[in-house]
Amino acid sequence: MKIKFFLRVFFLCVVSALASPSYAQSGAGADPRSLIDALSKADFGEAEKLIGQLAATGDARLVPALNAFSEGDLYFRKSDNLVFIGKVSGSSYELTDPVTGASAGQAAKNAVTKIKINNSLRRVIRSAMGGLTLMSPDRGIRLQAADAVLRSPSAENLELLETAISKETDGEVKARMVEARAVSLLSSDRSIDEKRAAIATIKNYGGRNAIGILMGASASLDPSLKADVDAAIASIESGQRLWDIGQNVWYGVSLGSVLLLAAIGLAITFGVMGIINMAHGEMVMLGAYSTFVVQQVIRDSAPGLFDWSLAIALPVAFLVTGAVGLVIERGVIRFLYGRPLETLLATWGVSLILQQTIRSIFGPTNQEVGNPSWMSGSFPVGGMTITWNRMWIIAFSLSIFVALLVVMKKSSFGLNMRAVTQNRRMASSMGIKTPWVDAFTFALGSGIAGIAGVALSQIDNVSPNLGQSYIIDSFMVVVFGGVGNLWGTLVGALSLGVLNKFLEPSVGAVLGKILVLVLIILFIQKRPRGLFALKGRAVEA
Amino acid sequence: MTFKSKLGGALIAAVMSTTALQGAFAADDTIKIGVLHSLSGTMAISETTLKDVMLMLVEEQNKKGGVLGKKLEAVVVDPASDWPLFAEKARQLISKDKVAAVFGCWTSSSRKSVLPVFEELNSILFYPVQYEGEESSRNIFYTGAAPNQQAIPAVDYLAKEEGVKRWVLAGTDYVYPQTTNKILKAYLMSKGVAESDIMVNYTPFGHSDWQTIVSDIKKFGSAGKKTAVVSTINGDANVPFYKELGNQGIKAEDIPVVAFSVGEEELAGLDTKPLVGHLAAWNYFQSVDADVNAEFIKEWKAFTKNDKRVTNDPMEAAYIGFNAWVKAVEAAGTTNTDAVLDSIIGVSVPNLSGGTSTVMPNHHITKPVLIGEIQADGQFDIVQETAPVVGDEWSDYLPDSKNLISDWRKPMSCGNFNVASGKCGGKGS
Amino acid sequence: MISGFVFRALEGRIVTAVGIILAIGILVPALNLLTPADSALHIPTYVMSLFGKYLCYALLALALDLVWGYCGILSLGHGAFFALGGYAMGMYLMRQIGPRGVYGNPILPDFMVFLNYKELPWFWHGFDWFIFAMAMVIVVPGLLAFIFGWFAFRSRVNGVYLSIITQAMTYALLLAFFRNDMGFGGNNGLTDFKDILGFSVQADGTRAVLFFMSALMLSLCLILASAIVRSKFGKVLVGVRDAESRVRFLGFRVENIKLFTFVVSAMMAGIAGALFVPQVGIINPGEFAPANSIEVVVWTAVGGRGTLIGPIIGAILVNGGKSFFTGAFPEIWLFALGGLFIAVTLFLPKGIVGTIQHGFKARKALKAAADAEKGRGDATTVAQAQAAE
Amino acid sequence: MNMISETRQKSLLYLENVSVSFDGFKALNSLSFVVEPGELRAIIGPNGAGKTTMMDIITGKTRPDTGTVLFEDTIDLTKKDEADIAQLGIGRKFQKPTVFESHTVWDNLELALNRSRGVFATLFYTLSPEDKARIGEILETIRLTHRSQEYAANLSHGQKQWLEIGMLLAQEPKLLLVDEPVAGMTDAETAETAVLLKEIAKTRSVVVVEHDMGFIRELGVKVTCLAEGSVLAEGSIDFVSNDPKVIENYLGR
Repeated sequence: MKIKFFLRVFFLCVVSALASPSYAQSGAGADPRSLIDALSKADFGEAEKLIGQLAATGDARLVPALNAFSEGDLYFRKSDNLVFIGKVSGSSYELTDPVTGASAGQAAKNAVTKIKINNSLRRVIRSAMGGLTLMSPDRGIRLQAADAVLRSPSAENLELLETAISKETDGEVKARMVEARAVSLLSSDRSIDEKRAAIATIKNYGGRNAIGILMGASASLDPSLKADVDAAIASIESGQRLWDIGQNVWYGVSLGSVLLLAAIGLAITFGVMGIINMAHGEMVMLGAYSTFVVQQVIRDSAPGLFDWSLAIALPVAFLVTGAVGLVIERGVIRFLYGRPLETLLATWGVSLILQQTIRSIFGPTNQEVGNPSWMSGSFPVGGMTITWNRMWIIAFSLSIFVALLVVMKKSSFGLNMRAVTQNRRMASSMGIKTPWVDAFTFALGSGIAGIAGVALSQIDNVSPNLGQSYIIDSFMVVVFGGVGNLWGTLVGALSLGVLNKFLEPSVGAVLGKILVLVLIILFIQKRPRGLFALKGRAVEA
Repeated sequence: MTFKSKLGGALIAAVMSTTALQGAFAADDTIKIGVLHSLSGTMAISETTLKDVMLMLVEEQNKKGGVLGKKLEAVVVDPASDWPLFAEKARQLISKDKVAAVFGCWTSSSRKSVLPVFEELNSILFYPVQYEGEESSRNIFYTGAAPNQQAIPAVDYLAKEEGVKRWVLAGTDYVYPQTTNKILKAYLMSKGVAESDIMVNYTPFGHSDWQTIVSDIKKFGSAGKKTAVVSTINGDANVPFYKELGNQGIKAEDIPVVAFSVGEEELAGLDTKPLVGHLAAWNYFQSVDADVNAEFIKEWKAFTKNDKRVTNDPMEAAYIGFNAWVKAVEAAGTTNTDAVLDSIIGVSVPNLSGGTSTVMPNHHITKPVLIGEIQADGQFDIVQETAPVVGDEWSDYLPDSKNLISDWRKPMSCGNFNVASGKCGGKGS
Repeated sequence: MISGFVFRALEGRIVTAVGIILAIGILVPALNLLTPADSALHIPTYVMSLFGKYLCYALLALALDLVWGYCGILSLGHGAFFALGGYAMGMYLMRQIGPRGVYGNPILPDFMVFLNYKELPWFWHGFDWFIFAMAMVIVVPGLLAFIFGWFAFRSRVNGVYLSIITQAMTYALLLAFFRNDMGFGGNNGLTDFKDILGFSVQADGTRAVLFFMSALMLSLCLILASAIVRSKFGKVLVGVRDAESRVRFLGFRVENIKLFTFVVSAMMAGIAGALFVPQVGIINPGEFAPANSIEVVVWTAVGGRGTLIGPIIGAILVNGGKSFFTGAFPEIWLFALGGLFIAVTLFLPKGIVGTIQHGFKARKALKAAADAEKGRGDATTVAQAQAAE
Repeated sequence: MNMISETRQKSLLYLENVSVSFDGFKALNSLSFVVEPGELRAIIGPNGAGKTTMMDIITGKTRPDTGTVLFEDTIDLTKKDEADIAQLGIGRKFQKPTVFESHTVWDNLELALNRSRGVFATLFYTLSPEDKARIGEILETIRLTHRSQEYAANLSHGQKQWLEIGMLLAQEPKLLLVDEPVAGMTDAETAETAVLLKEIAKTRSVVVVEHDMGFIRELGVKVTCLAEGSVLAEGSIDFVSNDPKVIENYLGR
């Protein structure tokens, strides 16, 4: 009985030794093809081991196969359990050999089965691929590989990294590799001194990730290193504190720029013209839907232009919403000048109609508006993370603001516009065609709301309800800043944004928002005409 | 007689005459069912689809010869995402249109609003959306998931397969997330997770600026322990949340997010490439490999005349509810509420994941729990499927409800029987 | 003094209107209870509860009209007062459930039980007592209106600024009541009521009484509103609307006038909310939604602001239309509703009742203009005569 | 100095060194100005001279940056608001006739009557025979008896001006500030208004701001000329209109 048990254990050890990396690495019969084929029957746990063995072959030819696996493009043929990389073509799959990359013909959809993958496997693959591509001749791939190893460190990659570092010539890649080596070293069985040096290296790199790495490693490290780890974490954290404040300001400015975008069209239709324009939000929505339509057309007819889709959508959205604005002004609002509160009712009706129109045409569900590549992802600035889309939105909203300011102050249209809103009768007796100035002013406000919609489609839902979620905030911004003052809208939007973001961490998002509303109410008591109020007798008249 | 009185009189007359007309022309060879889903307002985004599904199911059933030899007729009304209007419309469907059963509601608020109406007028509601549990009405069938049919298996999966040790419970500040998170917190702590390893965060409805929260999640996740986010964020707020996740570079391999309110419909509004690997837990995914599902998807695409329309979990729940009702009516031989309530318990109908779902005595149903990972094409890749689970209306992880059970079979006929005291609570008879 | 105040209110048209409302208040429940279900005269419970709801909305619109139509304060937050009144009533009804809740807890409402409340929050105390709850129905909205108005009117916030901060107020309350931590049941609100003063809220008899109460309160508030607008105070009110600074320079404290009206109006809205809740069976934060308050403005405008009967008719018509269209044309009813708002503002700027009254006034004005011609002639003669002196 | 303290003893309205500016523009520049009880005073000045701003300051609509404003020698008007000041007995007629257009002529006067103006007092107010008589009297004075039941909106421009003056009378003020009372009136109406104002001035002080020199000549009273926020000249109409500074600033243009 006992012997039988021993035998069984012995047997298991041998089998696992046979399959273990060290064995495979020694080169005896670790055929990559059979390892890959074994994936067809493996569960997640077994697949993880197989990937380890594949990585251990050091065979760079396997990279496409691993990549395909992590993308979910690896299939096995039901008839013979052979594994291939599959790409959909029509109703069947185009198969290629995972090792050689040679074409292996086609297979019907039901003749192959996808090999299941999950997050843990993807993590293992990332690390394995990192190891395999560390020596790639392509600098970009090496950098990616170093990143991959850094994000999923494993002691197995340590020697590989050291070899790679010794051969590396590019400074940035080398630095990344050194960092990755330090991180990998912490989980290895190297000496305490080496580990201490690694901790110092990580500390020098700093940032949130470094804290995570150190905290994660501290449990398994030798107790004598604990003091070093704690000191390193404390030093990184103290450096991070200022950056955190900076980050918060950035978030605030970015929220402010979104508010500015949403409100700036309203600053014209409501602020300058005095129309309580409840359909403003729907103009933003129409702009977002214009973006969607433009992207659809581009996807169908000229996919290469996708990165330009937003640039193309801008004038389209401006014209579409401007035209709709023109129609609304001519059809409804022009009968209501001098009756501001009634514009509220009529434009509320308009907003219901526009919402339902969009719902009838596009359906009630969200539409997908893609981010062009230059608006995806993020980059670090010191201890801060800046996302590209937020950065572009801030730049975009400020440039709209400046452009609008120039139109209002410098162009003859702007002059006419100000003349009409200040004294309609006088302007008309001076030969200004006031009805058209009104119409185009409203169209301008609507058009600007439309291009705001283009930008907002990048960060929010594109659904018929889009406008509703911005309308209240927009009114708050314009009123807070002072009706009729563009600068007020700018300062109002940014200060509400920053205020919101500074309240959020301490009281939570919900209470933060409530507090901001209460502060606006109190502020209006102090300054009943907003931040940038016009003073003097003219206001009362 | 002043203008006002004339007007008032005319209005009363108008309402009464429409009532009378409807009554007079209700043909005897049809059975009416009510469809109570918002077609406008904030919830239209989710609910309109379910209205379409119901119309499709009715059409299909009529092709098969209807029910009890009569044609079905769907009465569609729009409660406009307005909760009191739900109650009004429910009353209208039951007492004016005399429908045999109603399929509808999405939010818990709308269900809570119509519940007294259904109990008072003794009619039947099939509610097809996952919800927080803690309810069992004689007149309502809950074909969506209770927390134990969605949340707990999802957390189990993350703990086991991904080795998650640290949890962010992020939700919209309303009852479903609050309750689910309470249950999850109790569950996780019962599994030995320290309280400091659980972060709970709530945001307002329609929250669109996720920068701070996503970076907080990142911070919380950089404590060296494997971290996951359990998201009970409600519909509209998900798109900006996922966009922010993608942009701040939170990859599923690092901090996976498992969501209970994000399905194929929600993903249709998103570029899912940066989200590959994030998870959702449901009882159905469109990607389920089953003949019955393929058939359903084909019908749906044909019915909506749109090849891009997706299917999702609440649609399956509506499908199960509808078929269970049809089967129960045929077993009872009548649409009479009491008879159907008796005959429907124990009814088993095929679900879309290839198995069957049974209506249990607690008015919840059995369903398997599926965990899926988001794919680049907006579909889910199913990484785990459990055996069918019975919906648990009274959570075992809340101190006050763990002693309650519900059994609407005679003689107990009680929605909240307290096993400790041996008494039926306030409701029931 | 007081008798004069009330007597003035009972001007012909108001008497007729009150008569009609009370007649509806008695007839509808009577026809509902006393006639057999198949009788041609029978009013189904469904229609009665629908009308009960409209009556509450009518009262809310009347309340808004008092501040908007007569005092020129466009409140975009009146839904908040309505909802607060509703919550006060809802809290009473919740406490009446007692141990019949699903968890059988004699003190705590169900939602508190499953959200692990250990004891009743302080602000829930007293609501088991009907009189206290009813007092709160008017005190809470009144107090909020008082505090809000006291600050806002003193600082002379007016026009669109005031409208926007009232909107901010209701929006802030919406967010606050959504929070579960507030202790008001979060987004699900308060529901599943059992009985009121010992009578089941679902019994036909109770519904009939509630319906009658709605008609009665609407009548009483109509009389009160009429008494206010027909008193000298009411004339000052219209003065504030039309020429605020003139009123100020005549020595009136405009802020007190506005404050009083705002508070009275908020209390009326609270009463409307309190009657609404037992009839529809639920109160939740959705009632605070800014869009709801805007809708009230729309009802008032459609019916005719600055008239007392207009908002009542507007509320009933628009909501009746909404009930009908959402059932009959669920897919396109928003077009109809949106179109109605545009049409009313463009073609009936004074609203339905306002336009009809204007018709009368126009006829009177024609006559008056003729007189005026004559009058001016007189004045000129006098002036000339004096100048000649 | 001595003179000033002497005038202080018996002045009804006393302004000293009053300055106010809006966004850097000095609307009033150390303006000093005194009105005696029972005096009828005319003020002239070009546009932007600060006439209306001065009235705003007296009636509490605008707060001065610096300076003293006293009523009946003791009451500091800068500490009071419009309603207080009106109740003290200062009435004001606006440049543009401001009456309650959706009220009848009668109601306009009823509102203006100097009775308790509290919320509850007005709620329960009933018209007493004395009040009726008083309104009737004023109607006679402003020659609108035959139109008393008409809406003010239907009055002619001149009649609105009179109605507004009538409302001020009903207010029973000690001091009446009248801003351009004859703007847009026919000659006959202008003449009649002059008669009316003189009549009123018998029982109280009146300050008239006016552009119409003919009208001021007709009033025949002491004239103050304002320019750029301070007093340029003061005296009889002939004295003022011959002052070279005044001619340069105002009349000459």
